[in-house]
Amino acid sequence: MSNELNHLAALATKGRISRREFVGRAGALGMSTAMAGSLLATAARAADPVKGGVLRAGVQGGQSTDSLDPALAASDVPYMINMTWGETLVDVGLGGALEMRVAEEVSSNADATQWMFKIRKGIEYHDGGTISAEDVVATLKRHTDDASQSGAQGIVKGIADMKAEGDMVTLTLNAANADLPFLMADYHLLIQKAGGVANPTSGIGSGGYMIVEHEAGVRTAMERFANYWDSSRCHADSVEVLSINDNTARTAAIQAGQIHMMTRVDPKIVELLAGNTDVVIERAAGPGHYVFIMRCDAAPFDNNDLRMALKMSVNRAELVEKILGGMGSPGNDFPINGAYPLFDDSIPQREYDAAMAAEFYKKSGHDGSPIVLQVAPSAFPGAVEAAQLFQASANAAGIPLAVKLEPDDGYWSNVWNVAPFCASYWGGRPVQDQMYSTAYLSTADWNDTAFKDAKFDELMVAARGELDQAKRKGMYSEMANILRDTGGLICPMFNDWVEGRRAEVGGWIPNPAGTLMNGRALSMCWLNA
Amino acid sequence: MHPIVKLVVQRIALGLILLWAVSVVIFLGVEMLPGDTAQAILGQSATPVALANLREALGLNEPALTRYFNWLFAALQGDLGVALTNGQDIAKSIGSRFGNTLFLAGCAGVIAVPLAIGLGLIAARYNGRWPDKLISGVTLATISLPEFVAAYFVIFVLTQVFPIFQPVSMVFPGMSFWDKLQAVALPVIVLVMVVLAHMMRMTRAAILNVMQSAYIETAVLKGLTPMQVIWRHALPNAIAPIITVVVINLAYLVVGVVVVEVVFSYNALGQYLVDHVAKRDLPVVQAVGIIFAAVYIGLNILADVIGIVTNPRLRNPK
Amino acid sequence: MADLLEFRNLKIEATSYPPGEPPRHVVLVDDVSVTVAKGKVLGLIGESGAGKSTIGLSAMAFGRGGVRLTGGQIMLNGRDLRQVDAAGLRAMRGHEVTYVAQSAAAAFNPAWRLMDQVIETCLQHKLMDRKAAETRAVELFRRLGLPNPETFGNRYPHQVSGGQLQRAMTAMALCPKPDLVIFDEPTTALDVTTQIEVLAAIKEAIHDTGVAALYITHDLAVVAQVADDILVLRGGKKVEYGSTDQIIHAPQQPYTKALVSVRSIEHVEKVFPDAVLTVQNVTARYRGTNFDVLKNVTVDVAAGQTLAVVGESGSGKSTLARVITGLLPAAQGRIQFAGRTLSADLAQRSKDDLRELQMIYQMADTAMNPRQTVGTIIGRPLEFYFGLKGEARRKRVQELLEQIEMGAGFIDRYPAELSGGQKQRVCIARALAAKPKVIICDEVTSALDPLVADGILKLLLDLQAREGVAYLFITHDLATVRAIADKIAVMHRGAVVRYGAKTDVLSPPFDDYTDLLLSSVPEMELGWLEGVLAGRRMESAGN
Amino acid sequence: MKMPLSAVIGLFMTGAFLFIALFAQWIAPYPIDSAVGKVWEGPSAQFWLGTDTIGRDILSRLIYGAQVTIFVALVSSLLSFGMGAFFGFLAATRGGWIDTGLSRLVDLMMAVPSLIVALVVLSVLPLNLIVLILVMGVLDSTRVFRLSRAVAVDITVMDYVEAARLRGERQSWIIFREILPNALSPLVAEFGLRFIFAVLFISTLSFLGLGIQPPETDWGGMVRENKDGLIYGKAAALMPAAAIAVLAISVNLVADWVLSRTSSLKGGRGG
Repeated sequence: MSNELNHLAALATKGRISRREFVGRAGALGMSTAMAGSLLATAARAADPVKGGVLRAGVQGGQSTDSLDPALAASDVPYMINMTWGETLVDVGLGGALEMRVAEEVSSNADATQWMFKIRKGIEYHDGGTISAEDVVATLKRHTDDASQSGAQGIVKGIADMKAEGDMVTLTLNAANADLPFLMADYHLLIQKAGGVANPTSGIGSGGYMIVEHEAGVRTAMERFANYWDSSRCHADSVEVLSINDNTARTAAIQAGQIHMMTRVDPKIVELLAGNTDVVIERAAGPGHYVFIMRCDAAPFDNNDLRMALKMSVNRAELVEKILGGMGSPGNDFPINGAYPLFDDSIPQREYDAAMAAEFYKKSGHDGSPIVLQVAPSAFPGAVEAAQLFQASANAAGIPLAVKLEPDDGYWSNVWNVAPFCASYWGGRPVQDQMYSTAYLSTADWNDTAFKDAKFDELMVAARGELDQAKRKGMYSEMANILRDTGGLICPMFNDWVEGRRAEVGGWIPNPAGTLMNGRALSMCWLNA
Repeated sequence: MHPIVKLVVQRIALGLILLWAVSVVIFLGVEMLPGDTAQAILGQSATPVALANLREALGLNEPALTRYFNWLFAALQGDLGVALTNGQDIAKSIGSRFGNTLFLAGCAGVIAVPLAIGLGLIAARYNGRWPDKLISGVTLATISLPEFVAAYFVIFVLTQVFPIFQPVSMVFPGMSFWDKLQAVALPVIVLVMVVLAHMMRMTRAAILNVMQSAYIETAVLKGLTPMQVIWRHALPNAIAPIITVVVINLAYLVVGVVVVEVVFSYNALGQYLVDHVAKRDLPVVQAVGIIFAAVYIGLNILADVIGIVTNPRLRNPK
Repeated sequence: MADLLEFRNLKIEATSYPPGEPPRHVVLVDDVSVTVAKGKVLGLIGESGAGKSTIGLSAMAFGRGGVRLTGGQIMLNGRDLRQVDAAGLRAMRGHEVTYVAQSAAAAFNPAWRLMDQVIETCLQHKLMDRKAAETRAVELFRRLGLPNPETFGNRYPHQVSGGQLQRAMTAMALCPKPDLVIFDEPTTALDVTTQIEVLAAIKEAIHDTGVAALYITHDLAVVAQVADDILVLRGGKKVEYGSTDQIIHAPQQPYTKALVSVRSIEHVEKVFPDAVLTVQNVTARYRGTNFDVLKNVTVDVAAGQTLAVVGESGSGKSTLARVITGLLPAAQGRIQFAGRTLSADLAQRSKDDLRELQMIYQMADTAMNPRQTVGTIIGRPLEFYFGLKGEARRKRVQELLEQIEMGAGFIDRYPAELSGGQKQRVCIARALAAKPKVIICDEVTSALDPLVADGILKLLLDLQAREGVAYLFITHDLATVRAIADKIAVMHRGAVVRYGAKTDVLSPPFDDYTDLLLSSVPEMELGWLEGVLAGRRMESAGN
Repeated sequence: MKMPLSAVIGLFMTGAFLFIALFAQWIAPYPIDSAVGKVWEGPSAQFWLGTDTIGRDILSRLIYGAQVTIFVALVSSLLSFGMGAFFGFLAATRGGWIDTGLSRLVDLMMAVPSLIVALVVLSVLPLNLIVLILVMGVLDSTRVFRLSRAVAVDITVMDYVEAARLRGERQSWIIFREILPNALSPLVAEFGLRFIFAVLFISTLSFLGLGIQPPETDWGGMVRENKDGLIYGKAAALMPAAAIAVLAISVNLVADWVLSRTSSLKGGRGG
């Protein structure tokens, strides 16, 4: 049995089978979900950690305008920095299991409307003092605040009441939410002293490393925090996050040994790197997906026939092959794949169909003027090429798709969520509910497709409180179909995390939940001599 | 007043006026950029109330003229304000970044200027012969490569094929001078390639131009060697045009190297400006714009002043 | 006594690259043989293109541009310079042979003090140490009559006058105690009154130091004062060689005879009462200055008459032309033209005002757009003033070309394809095309060789007789004035110091300046220089 | 007229590039945006220069890229020359406050780095060829202004210009008939250089994502598309880079030749 499990774990860590599949099959072998998760974790931990050294991560997406306020983190660099100096209540570990961090215990009432978190004792902040339940409540409150710009605002909004009693935090919800603990793993919700209200950008938390030097968009140097509570982590003496936006330079840097791990290896060069024994490519099939988003409230995308025409005219197989170098899977125009629990894999895969696209296009009565897709290279790796391939296949179906190149700089502020049709990227969320409520609920902050469907909203709220998993799965399936057939999302592919590490980096466990081991790579890896 | 002092004072005064005009132009330009600063900061989902509050807090509701003068007076006292995006003190951020910019430009300049002038002199000395053609050919090739191509090329050769240098060049306060020099080696090589040709060609042209003069013939007829002729008689009279082109290139090294900064992740002023342009962070754009303009104007004044001081007619009036 | 320098069958060639044509091979000097003995002065004389400068420089084995020594031998101190290597030539240049250029202002490096340049050869060839060299330079400055010889060397070239620079250049050439000095038109660029002083200084220095010299000039009268022997050159070939006395008094060859008796024009002055152009009490200054370059100038000229304005550089004679044309509006005074008052500013004048007042420039080269054909250059005023187009215009251009004694075949040529004299003729035709009442001629002959200049003057007089046009003739050359003027205005420092009919002006009693001017014009006789200088010394002693 | 070998090569190559640009549609073996092969194939009989990052034929894209690159560079250089030369000549011939005003304005424009201006302007204005050409043309015209003013100042003091002025000729005649023909040689040489800088500038803008919009491509954009392969020895990015360099060198050779002819016209001291 253990052999089979180990094999399964190896497959899962390499992304060959989904985590859901692994947990499912492990369950069939009689393992609990949590046990399966921890097994998965140990499977990758082959050797004993080596202490010392400087571990450097080269991360794409830093700007000199970046802030250390966890509420404002929106790209990989601040994400990576924050995850290293701060900690959340819980983490989503391998196998989708909840891993206890600041909280040491989570429980709920019967209908999942009230959740209790027991705060671990004696977790120290870098500048002294320990985490209290009040700090946790203050942190959550800061992100709920109406004036807050927190990316987690939507998550925390559903909480009607927060209470701190002793070492217990009790959250009372407006409506039932079976997934609430997963939401607490959101990377914005780092626990800060007094919620970080006074000085949100201090960069002081309870994580394993504390910031020594920080230059926004350039480099953040951190030192091991001597009083860190979790002795199983933080092996390197110090770690650095380097913001290296240029793909080529980043790749060159890891090959030259200037950095030990990097985000976003261009799939096209994976094959080229194969011969290099110094660099190991780490892949994990995650919930991240590359998308083209149409705003359903903006002409001409307010016409569902036109949306369908565009959806039919994407050659998904070609994109996966050419853009992802095969390192991913085709998408089905809703943001969920096998990486999520309760995914309905019976929904038929949408294929490229020029004839049908043409039919839809004709039906839409579009005037034939160019349909402009705005894209920048930083939308996702290969975005421009993907857009060009999309354009070619759409044009072949008689749809006048045009591609407009935008500068990288300012793309996320000026184009994304503004332009009616643009390329974008979603990193995914641990659970379906969170993904949907972040971007597809009518009232979601980041509803970048301006998708508004009452039935969809209703189903989502119902599913959230539904504890019967089979029923819940049925509801998610229905939602997926609504989005697939009427939404503004064109989701041609799910990408694997394709990341690089030096061969001497030990302790790497691919985690599909987020980039660089869900942000924990610096805390959990070490340097073999 | 000695005429030189008068001329120099005139130049500096003109430069200051120009700088002031630039500040107005930048202010107006930034003012005319579409997009609302408050909106840019708060993003799409901001509520109207929040926008109004922020505008008030940033003083965006004041008339443009008032804001300009507020900014001007603060800037004159060294207060450049804070970045709207992340609240950092602009003067402080710029301080370290500008230091890096100057460091990179300085390293490149220290290598490129003497090299270019030296090669220019040699090319002029062997005008039309093979050393001239070789130098011209090589520099022509370097001028014809876009910067980013040159950058990737040196990354490929000097970090992959021959792993001598590091491809990522960021520098930070804790580094020793030697470490910094090593870090910037690649961008310096690229920048030297980029500016070398222009200076070398202009040096050569300036020398050859002076070589047409009658006093060069006098020098030859005195029995001087060709290099003595160039060094003693041609170069002193070609100083002004050479300095001018050197200054143009030095200014370029300071203000025009965004691409190299991006490729090598070098944390200098150009990238800083580009990031903030994207976010419409006006105080930063304004501050950096002025600094760039000041560098350009200052270097030009320097060139003028050197031109004046080295001109014997102006130095020793009749 | 051994010959210092000997040219044996010298042949010099060059390749020229005329724009738009295949390269042309030219022989600059052909089969010239001549010797210079120690301490003797050989004069080389000829018009431009005669090859005299080329020969002079070949004595240092130096050729400008693409000039090559292709035949014969140049024996200097017993060795053939054509066989000497580059290092040997450098050792010879500036040591055995030195050079004095035509324009010392251009030949001195503006970046260095004079002293450093004067003693550079001594130091370069390690002939003496710096101190000894400076002492010698000061000594030479003194001997050449330079002011404050002790401190003169501390100045920069731009701080001293042209005449002083020419003397400093002579000092520079003499400083390393050479065997031979080449003087290449050393006084040509100077004003007459300066020329005589420099000439005397050079002559004295040659005499005192006993150096041999090659003295190159186009002015026979000048060379007659300094040379022992004269070689007359034309088109790179030897015309005549003999002692100075023989060449001046008994020339054998027709060409030499023509040179000796250049001024063949006899012009009797004519006086017309009615002035077509009157300049009344004109004062002018340049913008931004507070110095009057013209001071209360009053002159006039009648139709068909020539007014010569004579003066040295800086006298304001060219400024007068600029004021009359309106390029430099007068500060005070009036200009009457054909009975009407001309507006001071060019921009305010009517088309007829512009048409009837034409100008011809000294440098025909720069007065014509090199990118226009002769037909366009002459035709433009026809079109502009009279609206002539097409065939009519072409016909009229041909007529004008006939008038200036050039064939109609020139109509499609570019200025670069014309000789100096032809260029100036085209400029005259351009002025004539406008049917002007007055033509201002600004030093129109001074850039030309004497024989060519004569032709131009004759043409101008012919045209005047035919067209009745008045000339305002600006020149520094008194010979030209004698040849062409009806009236003369002598200008000095912005003011007219003597004004009247030609014979009156040129007849005694003279004012001091006119006297100086007239007595400084070299005359073609041996000992003229000494005579004049002796006369002046007596005068100053008498005062 | 003897032409140096370098100039012959330069002229030939420049001509070849122009030819390719003009007839791209007929020359290119494959369409510009069709993925016809595998990713980053090496050169083969089928794809002479290999394929690019998504399997398009590099040769075809280079050929189409030549069209865009040369067109944009040419038009923007023409624009900058039209503007720069006209105002430069105007400043030189008029002098006075027009000269002072224009010169100071140009000083002002040059004091702000052009790449920064381009970045700001292009990130705000709609990105299309016209805007791109206008921005590049206007930014570059300051340099042309300085040169043409300097050249024209030398020419305006010539007697033939004074003669034209004395004749009463109008400003336009003086600028276009007297000054322009004589300023042409240095301007043509400078045009070559500015054209090259325009090619490099547009490449840089495309590199920064502000240049040519897909599916059109220019060589700079192609370098960027393929640059990731560069450090693994994939030549795809080198092809367009080499094209830029070869075009630059060719035009430069021609410009050098024109310039040397000019200087020998006026600088020679003759025998």
